[in-house]
Amino acid sequence: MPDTVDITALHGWIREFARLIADHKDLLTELDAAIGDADHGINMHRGMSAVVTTLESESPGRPSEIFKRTGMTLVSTVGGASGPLYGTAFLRMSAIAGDAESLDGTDLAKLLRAALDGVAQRGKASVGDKTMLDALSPAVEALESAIEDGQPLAVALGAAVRAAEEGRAATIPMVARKGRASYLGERSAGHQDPGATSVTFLLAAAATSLS
Amino acid sequence: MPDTVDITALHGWIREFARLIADHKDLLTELDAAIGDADHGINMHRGMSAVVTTLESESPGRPSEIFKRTGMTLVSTVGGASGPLYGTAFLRMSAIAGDAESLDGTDLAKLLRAALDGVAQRGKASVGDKTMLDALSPAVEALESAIEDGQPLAVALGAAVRAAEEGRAATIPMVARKGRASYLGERSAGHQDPGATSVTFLLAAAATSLS
Amino acid sequence: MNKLINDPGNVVADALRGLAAAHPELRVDHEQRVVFRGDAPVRGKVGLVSGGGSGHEPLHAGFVGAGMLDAACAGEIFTSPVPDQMAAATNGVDGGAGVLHIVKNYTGDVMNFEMAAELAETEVVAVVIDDDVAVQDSLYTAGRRGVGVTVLVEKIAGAAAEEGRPLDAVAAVARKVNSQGRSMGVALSSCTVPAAGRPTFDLPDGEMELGIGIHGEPGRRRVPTGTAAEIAEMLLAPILADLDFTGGDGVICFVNGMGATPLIELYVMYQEVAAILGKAGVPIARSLVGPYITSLDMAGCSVTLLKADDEILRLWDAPVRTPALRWGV
Amino acid sequence: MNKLINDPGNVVADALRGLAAAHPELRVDHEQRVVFRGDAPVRGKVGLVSGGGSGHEPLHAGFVGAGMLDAACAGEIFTSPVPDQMAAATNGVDGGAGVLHIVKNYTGDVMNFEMAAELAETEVVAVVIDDDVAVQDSLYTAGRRGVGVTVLVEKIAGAAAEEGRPLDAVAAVARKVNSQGRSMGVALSSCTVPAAGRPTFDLPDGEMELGIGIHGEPGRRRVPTGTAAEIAEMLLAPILADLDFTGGDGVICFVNGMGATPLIELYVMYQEVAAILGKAGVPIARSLVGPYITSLDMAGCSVTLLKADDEILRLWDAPVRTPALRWGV
Ligand SMILES: Nc1ncnc2c1ncn2[C@@H]1O[C@H](COP(=O)(O)OP(=O)(O)O)[C@@H](O)[C@H]1O
Ligand SMILES: Nc1ncnc2c1ncn2[C@@H]1O[C@H](COP(=O)(O)OP(=O)(O)O)[C@@H](O)[C@H]1O
Ligand SMILES: [Mg+2]
Ligand SMILES: [Mg+2]
Ligand SMILES: [Mg+2]
Ligand SMILES: [Mg+2]
Repeated sequence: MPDTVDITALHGWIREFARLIADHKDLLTELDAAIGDADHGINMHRGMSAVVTTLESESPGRPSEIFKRTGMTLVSTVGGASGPLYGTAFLRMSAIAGDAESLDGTDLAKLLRAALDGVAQRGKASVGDKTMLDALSPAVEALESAIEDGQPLAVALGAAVRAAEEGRAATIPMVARKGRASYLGERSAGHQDPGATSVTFLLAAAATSLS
Repeated sequence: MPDTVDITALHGWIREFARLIADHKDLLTELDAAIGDADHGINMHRGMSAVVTTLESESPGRPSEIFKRTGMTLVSTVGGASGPLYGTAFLRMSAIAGDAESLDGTDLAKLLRAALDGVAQRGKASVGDKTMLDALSPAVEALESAIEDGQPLAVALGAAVRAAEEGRAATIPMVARKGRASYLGERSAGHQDPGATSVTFLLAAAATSLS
Repeated sequence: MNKLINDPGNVVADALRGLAAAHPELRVDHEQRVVFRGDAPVRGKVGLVSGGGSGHEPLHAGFVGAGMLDAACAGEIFTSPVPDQMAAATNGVDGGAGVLHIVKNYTGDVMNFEMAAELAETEVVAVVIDDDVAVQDSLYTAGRRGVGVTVLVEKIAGAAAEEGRPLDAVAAVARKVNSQGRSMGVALSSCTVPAAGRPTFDLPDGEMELGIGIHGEPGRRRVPTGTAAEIAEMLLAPILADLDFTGGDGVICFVNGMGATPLIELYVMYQEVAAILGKAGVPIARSLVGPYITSLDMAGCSVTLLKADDEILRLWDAPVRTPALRWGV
Repeated sequence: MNKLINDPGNVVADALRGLAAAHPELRVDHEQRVVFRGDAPVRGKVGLVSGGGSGHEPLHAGFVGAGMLDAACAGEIFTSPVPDQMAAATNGVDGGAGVLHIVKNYTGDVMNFEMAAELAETEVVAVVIDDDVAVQDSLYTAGRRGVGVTVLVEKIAGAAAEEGRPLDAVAAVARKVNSQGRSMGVALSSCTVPAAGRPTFDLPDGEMELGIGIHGEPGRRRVPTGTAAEIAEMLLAPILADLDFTGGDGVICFVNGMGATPLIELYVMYQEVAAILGKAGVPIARSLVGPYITSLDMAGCSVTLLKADDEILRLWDAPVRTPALRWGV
């Protein structure tokens, strides 16, 4: 049953996400400098470093626990817009994960759908507003339909990553309507959204670690 | 009697001094920038412009009056160190001039000696402290001895100017002990003193206008 | 980057230690980065909590004290604090009459304060400040930013709370001040975030950024620098176009320095602002001139007008005793 | 030069108009450029007059009011006012008990105040402030410059005058404060005099001018920039070497911003200064942190220590009500 995601794999996912954030900290900050306040990479790196430390010392044994610790740590350490948004995403995944010891593809799709809904609620943004939603939303849809079609998890996650990447690219011409970039009005067009970029790393980390 | 200085000549002296200051405003300010606060040219120009305006509108008819209006206007408009110093110099000349309608060489030497004493008292500086005294003092001495030797005023004033110029040059290697330049200690050496420069213009103006 | 700091990562912690040392009348929780009134919680009084990213000093911690805030949360430079901080502040100032959150309208601040309110153990009402006319306001955007009016709300709502008014009434005063206040700012130089180490934006000599945000967010447009009179006109025109300030009891006129602009220039600006208001028939009832909501080492200023009435003026004049604003006590 | 000004030649006049508009409790003689307490002259009280070149705001006009100065004379930027101004100020604050001149020790200031005293129609005593340890003091030089201690003298002598002490006693307090106070400053950037239009000195990135004067006069030496902790050490070492601050009733510790340095950095500095004083066994009795004696748009700070005793602390704590310092009233 290669499509079962156990707790070790989930630890790997979070660590891999932290690694991608660390590696691309400057990229994220530069993207944010263009249309925001030049801290997205710094914020996410501070948060994910704290998460890695927490998970190492506490080593949670259940999916719901690992997501809860991740979400709470992000809420407590990131601040700004991305702290509550990523925090809410992981806390919603934790709530959905319930007592499960491991997850399958269908579970994973449900979790990410809950994360997406949480981000949308918290941020009151819609697809097209030039936010992380523009990468996360198509990714979740791609994952859901691939799983529904009975695709193996690896294939389904691959499709999700591609959808996220396309969504990320689609943010470039958009005029921001939410977040700090919205102050720029028309001047926000022509720049890739930092949050859409970091959330694409979350999907990429899943594809690497969960299948 | 070419050696009699009348009121018209004295007006000419002040106007010529004002002209030299105006022409060398930037030089004086630059010299002050190096070892002071970059305002000597601005200060003297503000003051001498005001003096010219005052003399034009009031047209004082006696030597004591012209020096008094000049001194008081300088005191009231220049500020900084040079205001009280130049002001005192002219006010002392006014006091010595008494009721005289015109001046001869001996009078002029006495007046400038009084001016020198006034500056020294007011500023509590000595020759060698890198101030206007270093040009004014040798100039007064040269004037006195030339007049005592019976030289014509033109010759005597020429000697005074040359002495002032030498005194001015002598300030270059000096380490300042008075005024703002003294804060620099050893770093004040190698720069010509702004006040010694402006007072040399006062003597040069005399040589042009009084003989 | 010439700054009086140690490790760029420790600026906020170091500054809070300095604040605590210089102001023994305040209590600083260095763990949570919350600055409390020394006597918090005040029994029976509505607690006032604000906070936001650091770098805007004296806002907010400089406004903690009798007649103003009960606590301020300090985030990283230009980054909203986290809900844990706001929850700790909220619980720490809860005197039994509930707590007002004064939140500047930035996505991060709004969301973090929302989560804090969910975590807090007492009744919380939040008032969101959005006075910056440089930003287009609409239902479909993040809305206007909270800038200069924040200072006025903290003072005026603080006085209302000090009078013993209930939570709803204090919140209503805060909302009234926000609805009657407008601001606009200009940058003459960029700020430099210590951790970034270089200016947030390039501003060639001879140009200025009109409508700048307090985090160095770009403004409405870049224009050639002007005289103080011209700049005052550029700042006031959109403010006066947005709200009718005539009639009523005059305005509180607040000319704010961005951090690197000396007071002498602010007085020059104030004079031009006062002249324009005089011509526009807007009487000035009270004034405030100085650097109160700054943007690190940015040069520039902002102008805030608040349409006042009897109640607002009385609360403005009420005693206040904080590090940065102090009168009547 | 990005400044909020109109004609560079009118900066002082414009700023005085702004000050007058923002502070109706003061009376400004725009002709003579003298700022008076609204109720000057105060019958039977010693009058306090200070003044100097402009560009150091809030010094001196920001310290005019009850408990501090009765009048301040504003010179051109960085240029001493003229005797006419000081004489007008002196005559205007003469309440029959004589007038104290508080003079910063610069050749121009000293001479202009001397001439003013000769012109004035009342008894005048002058106290010359010379606290800057960056400058070598000797009988044969112009002596130390007057810097941060000026603010403390104006406050403390102001309180003594407000108490109704006679001229000699007020002068004695001022002299005591001057003799027990020491300062040292550092520049992280040059200032720009508006009329000059370019920085007074070149300071490459990564260097600072240690021992800077408040007019941008060069300091003791140019050194590589350091951390706040290192800078605090460089400023305090010569101060502590010059006077024994241990024993007694602690110090008033004043960390001053030069005009373009934001408050957050001053608090970082204060923290380091407090730490060094703690190690040196010098207790801090009172503190003051902020831009109070500035140098136009220069970045940097100065540290002033005043060895306090009971009398000084009581006078320091006494009520003061001025635009820039206000407490106890
Ligand atoms: N209302 C929102 N809904 C969803 N995502 C948002 C919203 N506002 C901002 N974001 C995301 O947050 C990112 C910025 O995060 P970050 O820079 O860490 O926070 P801040 O803007 O507070 O500095 C943006 O690129 C965007 O993707
Ligand atoms: N004590 C003094 N005695 C005589 N001359 C002095 C004294 N102090 C300064 N000066 C003269 O004044 C000049 C500077 O004048 P100025 O720049 O106008 O005043 P300030 O130094 O106040 O800016 C110096 O170059 C020096 O010649
Ligand atoms: Mg950001
Ligand atoms: Mg000078
Ligand atoms: Mg941010
Ligand atoms: Mg000068």
